[in-house]
Amino acid sequence: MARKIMFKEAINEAIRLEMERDETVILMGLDVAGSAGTGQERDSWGGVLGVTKGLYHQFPERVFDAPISESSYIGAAVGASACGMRAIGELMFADFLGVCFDQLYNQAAKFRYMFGGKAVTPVTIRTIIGAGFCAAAQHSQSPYSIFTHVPGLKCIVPSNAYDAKGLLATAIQDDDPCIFFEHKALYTTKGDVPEEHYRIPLGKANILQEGKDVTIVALGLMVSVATKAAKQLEKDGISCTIIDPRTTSPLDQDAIFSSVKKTGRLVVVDEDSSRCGFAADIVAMTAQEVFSSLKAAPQMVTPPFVPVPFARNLETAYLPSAAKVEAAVRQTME
Amino acid sequence: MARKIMFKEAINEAIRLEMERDETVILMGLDVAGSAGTGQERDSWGGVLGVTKGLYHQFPERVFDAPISESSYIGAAVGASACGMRAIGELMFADFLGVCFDQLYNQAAKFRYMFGGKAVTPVTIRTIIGAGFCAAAQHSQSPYSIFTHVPGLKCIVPSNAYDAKGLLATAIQDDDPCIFFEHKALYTTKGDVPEEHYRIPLGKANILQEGKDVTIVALGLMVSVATKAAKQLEKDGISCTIIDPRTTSPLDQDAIFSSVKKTGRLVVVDEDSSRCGFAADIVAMTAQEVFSSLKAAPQMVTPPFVPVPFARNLETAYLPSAAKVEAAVRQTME
Amino acid sequence: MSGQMSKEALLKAYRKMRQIREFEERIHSEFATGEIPGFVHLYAGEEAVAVGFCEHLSNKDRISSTHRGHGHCIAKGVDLMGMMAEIYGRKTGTCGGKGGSMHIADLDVGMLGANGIVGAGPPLACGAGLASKLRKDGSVSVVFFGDGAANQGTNFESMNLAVTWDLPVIFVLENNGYAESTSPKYTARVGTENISDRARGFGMPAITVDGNDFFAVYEAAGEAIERARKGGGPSFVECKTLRYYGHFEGDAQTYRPKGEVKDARANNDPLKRFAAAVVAADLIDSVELEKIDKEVRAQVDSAVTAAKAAPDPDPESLFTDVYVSY
Amino acid sequence: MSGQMSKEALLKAYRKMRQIREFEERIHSEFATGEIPGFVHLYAGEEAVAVGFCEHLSNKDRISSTHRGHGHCIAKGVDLMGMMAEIYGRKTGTCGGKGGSMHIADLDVGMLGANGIVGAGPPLACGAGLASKLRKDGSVSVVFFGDGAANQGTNFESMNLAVTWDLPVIFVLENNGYAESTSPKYTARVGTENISDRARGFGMPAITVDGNDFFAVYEAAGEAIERARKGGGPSFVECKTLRYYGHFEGDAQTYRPKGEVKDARANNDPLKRFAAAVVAADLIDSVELEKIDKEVRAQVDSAVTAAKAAPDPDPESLFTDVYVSY
Ligand SMILES: Cc1ncc(C[n+]2csc(CCOP(=O)(O)OP(=O)(O)O)c2C)c(N)n1
Ligand SMILES: Cc1ncc(C[n+]2csc(CCOP(=O)(O)OP(=O)(O)O)c2C)c(N)n1
Ligand SMILES: [Mg+2]
Ligand SMILES: [Mg+2]
Repeated sequence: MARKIMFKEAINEAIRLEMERDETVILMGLDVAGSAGTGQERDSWGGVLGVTKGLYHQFPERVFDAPISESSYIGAAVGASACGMRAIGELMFADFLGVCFDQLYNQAAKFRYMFGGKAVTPVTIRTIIGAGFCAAAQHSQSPYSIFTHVPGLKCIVPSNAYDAKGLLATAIQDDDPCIFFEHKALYTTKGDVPEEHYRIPLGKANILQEGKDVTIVALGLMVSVATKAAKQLEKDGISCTIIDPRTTSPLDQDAIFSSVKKTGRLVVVDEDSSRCGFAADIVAMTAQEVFSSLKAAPQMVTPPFVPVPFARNLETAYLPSAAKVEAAVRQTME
Repeated sequence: MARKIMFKEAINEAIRLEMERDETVILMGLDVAGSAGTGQERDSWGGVLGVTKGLYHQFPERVFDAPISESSYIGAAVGASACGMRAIGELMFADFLGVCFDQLYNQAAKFRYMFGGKAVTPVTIRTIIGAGFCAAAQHSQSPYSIFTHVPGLKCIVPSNAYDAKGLLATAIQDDDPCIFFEHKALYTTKGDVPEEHYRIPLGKANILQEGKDVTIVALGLMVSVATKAAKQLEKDGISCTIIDPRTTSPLDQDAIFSSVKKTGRLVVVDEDSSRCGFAADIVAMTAQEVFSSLKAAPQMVTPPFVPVPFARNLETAYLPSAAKVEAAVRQTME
Repeated sequence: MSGQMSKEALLKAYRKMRQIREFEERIHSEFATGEIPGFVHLYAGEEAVAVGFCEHLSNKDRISSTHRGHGHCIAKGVDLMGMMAEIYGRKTGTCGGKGGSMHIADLDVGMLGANGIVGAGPPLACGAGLASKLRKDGSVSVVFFGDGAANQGTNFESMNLAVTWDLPVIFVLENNGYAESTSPKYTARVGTENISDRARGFGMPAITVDGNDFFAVYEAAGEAIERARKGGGPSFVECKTLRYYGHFEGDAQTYRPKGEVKDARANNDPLKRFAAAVVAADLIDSVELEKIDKEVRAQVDSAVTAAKAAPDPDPESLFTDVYVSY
Repeated sequence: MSGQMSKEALLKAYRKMRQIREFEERIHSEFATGEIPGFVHLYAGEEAVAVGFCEHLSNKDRISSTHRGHGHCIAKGVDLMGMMAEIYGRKTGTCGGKGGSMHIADLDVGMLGANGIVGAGPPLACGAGLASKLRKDGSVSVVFFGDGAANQGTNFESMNLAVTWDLPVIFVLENNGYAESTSPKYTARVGTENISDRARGFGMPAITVDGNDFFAVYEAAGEAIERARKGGGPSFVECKTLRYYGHFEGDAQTYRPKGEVKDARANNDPLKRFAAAVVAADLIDSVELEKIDKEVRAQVDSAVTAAKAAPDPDPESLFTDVYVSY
């Protein structure tokens, strides 16, 4: 039965259902329980933004608060997963990748290949991304491109509550290391989410709407930005296809290429850094693979090449907006 | 006066000259002295591949062997540089970025912006990249794309001894954080290098040859691969421009765009991972900015999306080769 | 009580502590109005630590700080007006509105920056200490960090590096008993009685003091800093203290025992203890302290008024200050 | 000498040590011919450590290893033929030729992998230990690392995590006095007499033993492993030893005192000391040991022959085994 619940509730539910169904699923991170052991468990934090609230209470033996030492506990999640567990490690903010990246970059991602196919490391890392809260340069980044860059990792960037639940369920049961990026601005957005357990496959894009003029590719929070722009453009008779790839690795290239073959125009909206990022990745592969279908220069709508600023007016100017997407689409129509 | 010296000697010389000219230049890393303090200084290692040999002997007070704890000593290089030094930190292999990335990603790169322009952090990080030595998945990567992705960092990927000396001299005296990537296969290659001190500006491409048919962009070791391919193609009357950007950030876009405007065709040869990498970056910006000049689909010649394999035959197949570049160029001519 | 402190020094220290307290209390109430953006972590309750150390330092000495950095900034002499404007995200802020609460820095006064990354400070402080050592000017660097941060690898590595390289770095642990919501009874659990024991294992002098007793902190700080200035290498000082507010503004603090803060405010407040001590010792008249309180209140008041009235950063500033040149 | 060891156990331990020695000596001479690709780090001289620990372990127990991993692999029961083929980069190698010397793993026998990243093993071992703890099957995990690696933040963090979570993890420091070229007199300099002192500061039992005395290692290992199996949490064992070859094959070893290895081979060799002890105690006849030596030599010989004759990996294997599914 579907109800409207919040994105963060959908994530909580996905974890809970997997933990109920599968004893090997464990959860670890900073404050993922919170106040565990103090006698106030019922009130426990459940992570810095409350996403895992209640899980410690239900599974006290499988939810672990960790000391602030991401390399050790993210590495432990990787190690436990190589030893038969399905560990979910929470990296509080993706901005913190720099203190623990090796355990994903050189360990989890490469075990299977280096060991000749003999390792299985079904670890899932959940992490918060995104700007928009004046959290400044070290708490607002969306570095999924860095992870997408790494063969051996799978990267998931859900854009709504329904997808979040289904994709996280899949990630947890997936036998490869998965990184699951949760945009903080989506946490309180609501969507129809079935109560039951369900899964959404990785590598299958969601086509939100089909249009004939321009293909817009957008991820995570940017999907809503793209949708808003498309609505506006429709008033002027410009019809857009909106593709939410849902996962950057594996990537549903087919969905993108076949759409561009129809529309001949591509705009990618991306919140990650503009250089060597996801937007460039999509534009480059499209240019290489379906060049002859392109009627106009593909456009990238990304933040400028600067750190995320603190002041609200600067941060607003920093982020891709519907207006910028509109302008980019119009440019492809000239 | 120019002599033929090796790439690694050119690097050594650049450091030595800067240390002679500027008392604030210091060097730190694992084994950068080596055997320092044992009474065998004259024989000291000078880094795992001998690049810094002799520097400890000449500057015993400014060359520091560090305990194996990259976050601490790379961070110390950053901190010392924010306090008036020009520290050169050696990250032995770029593959090890995962154990110390935060000090570059969130610290060095962002100080100036976050602090409203008041910080100057002239740190230089030297690091080894590249496959070709059967060093396998954790000692063969070329992750400059990850650093290029980060606003606030400058990235330098020299392709020959002359450039290495001039670019490193510039990097050390540059007031921004610079990451200097040294391909291990280049270390023993020789080139004409003046004895005197000189500098090569960052962000200025080297155009190795100008041709009318295709623009090839290649970095580091890939420059020689591209050159070899171009020679072969010339025999068939296909004439190539070869652009070595030298630095990925800042990037000499003008050189690339104006060449593509002439040739209408682009091939990027890159040793880094194929997803969200440097090749995609160049292709995407070219597709966006000079689309109308493009006569054919731009091509990326990169390794497959897999970790670097160990066995020699697999590693050879993994790497971009002149033959693959040739094929890509021919494809643009079809 | 530190016999060596002159009356002026005592008054200065008290003023600093009061500035921090007033600054934080005021931000707490202003934050509730919704006008202050971002994540804000308040230092109220821990004043004796920052001031106890920084009163030994000059602009040539450096400190590195944490997400809970306002107190360190004020103690080190960062301009309070600029700080408030920064926290409001204004053009007139210390960082031009581009950093915010978690990233206030002022290198001119030796403040290397608050930091949003837990454990990022210790390596930077080692670098600052190395610069001091090479300059041979007797300057030192002091790194503040919390009981949570004390578990971060960067912190252990840096203690080790400071010992190996014999650096003039003082590691100051602000043990307030919480890392966000996780209590020492569980997560922060260390295998030894005090976290300082763990530090001693690295081979440097390490002690634990009452971090709410200004004079205890001041004395321990003086000793450690003096040792470092004289080439005696690093030290570790654990200061046991308490934060009066939540981890960040907006924290419901469900994890805290009821009455913990109320009790501390009543019986273990660093400013009250300082005042009681200096008055009891007849060193300072309570009227003088009240005068400072009033002056500081006016100062913070005008900082808030000015911050609110200040303009937003110029739109173009989004693009500047990424590089010195590019 | 460990009274509890049966003759069979003694012979088995000796055979393992001899296998490691023979394997490494042979690779050393084969490497010189240029046929072995990549970076190779030899374990010869440190055999008593790997074997002293692994003789207490079953396949359910896990170890994590280092760049210098051959000895750990053999001790834990990884197939020697497969290992040799792997080091030669052959299709028949343990990892199909895709990993090489630095990445040999065999999860079926509880070997979590050699590792090219210094300090990467301890967090992984904590994860293995956590899995053991959750399974409640009494299994443990053992992590080997060097004196250089002992400085890495991941190592400190993991010791701390193991204490906090009370994990059945044994930290085994192989202190061979060198991290690449840097000697303990300089870089590896720690602030305490033994590195184990630093570990003790984390609040776990920590001792230092003669790592070339098989029986000393075996006993210390037994105690630590038993404690962990019974829920007594982590321990730390420092084993002082020496490597007989360079950091990697090709290292000119200019940093080493002359005669250091020669002296050790003559007077402090773990195999010789083992043999002398068991023979002197009349537990084993030296003829039996020589028989093992001969058998092992033949075994390693055939491993080399087979490896040389084995085919390269299939070209398609470049693309496989990145993901389970993609
Ligand atoms: C690398 C990293 N991990 C986690 C966080 C999130 N975080 C911010 S403050 C904090 C708790 C810090 O506790 P402590 O060091 O005791 O300082 P306190 O807040 O008590 O002053 C955490 C977990 C972070 N900012 N950086
Ligand atoms: C993160 C990281 N830093 C540096 C290296 C390079 N490196 C490989 S082995 C080694 C020395 C290790 O010394 P130790 O831990 O004592 O082990 P030993 O070689 O003596 O067995 C170094 C610095 C690495 N592989 N990974
Ligand atoms: Mg705390
Ligand atoms: Mg060693």
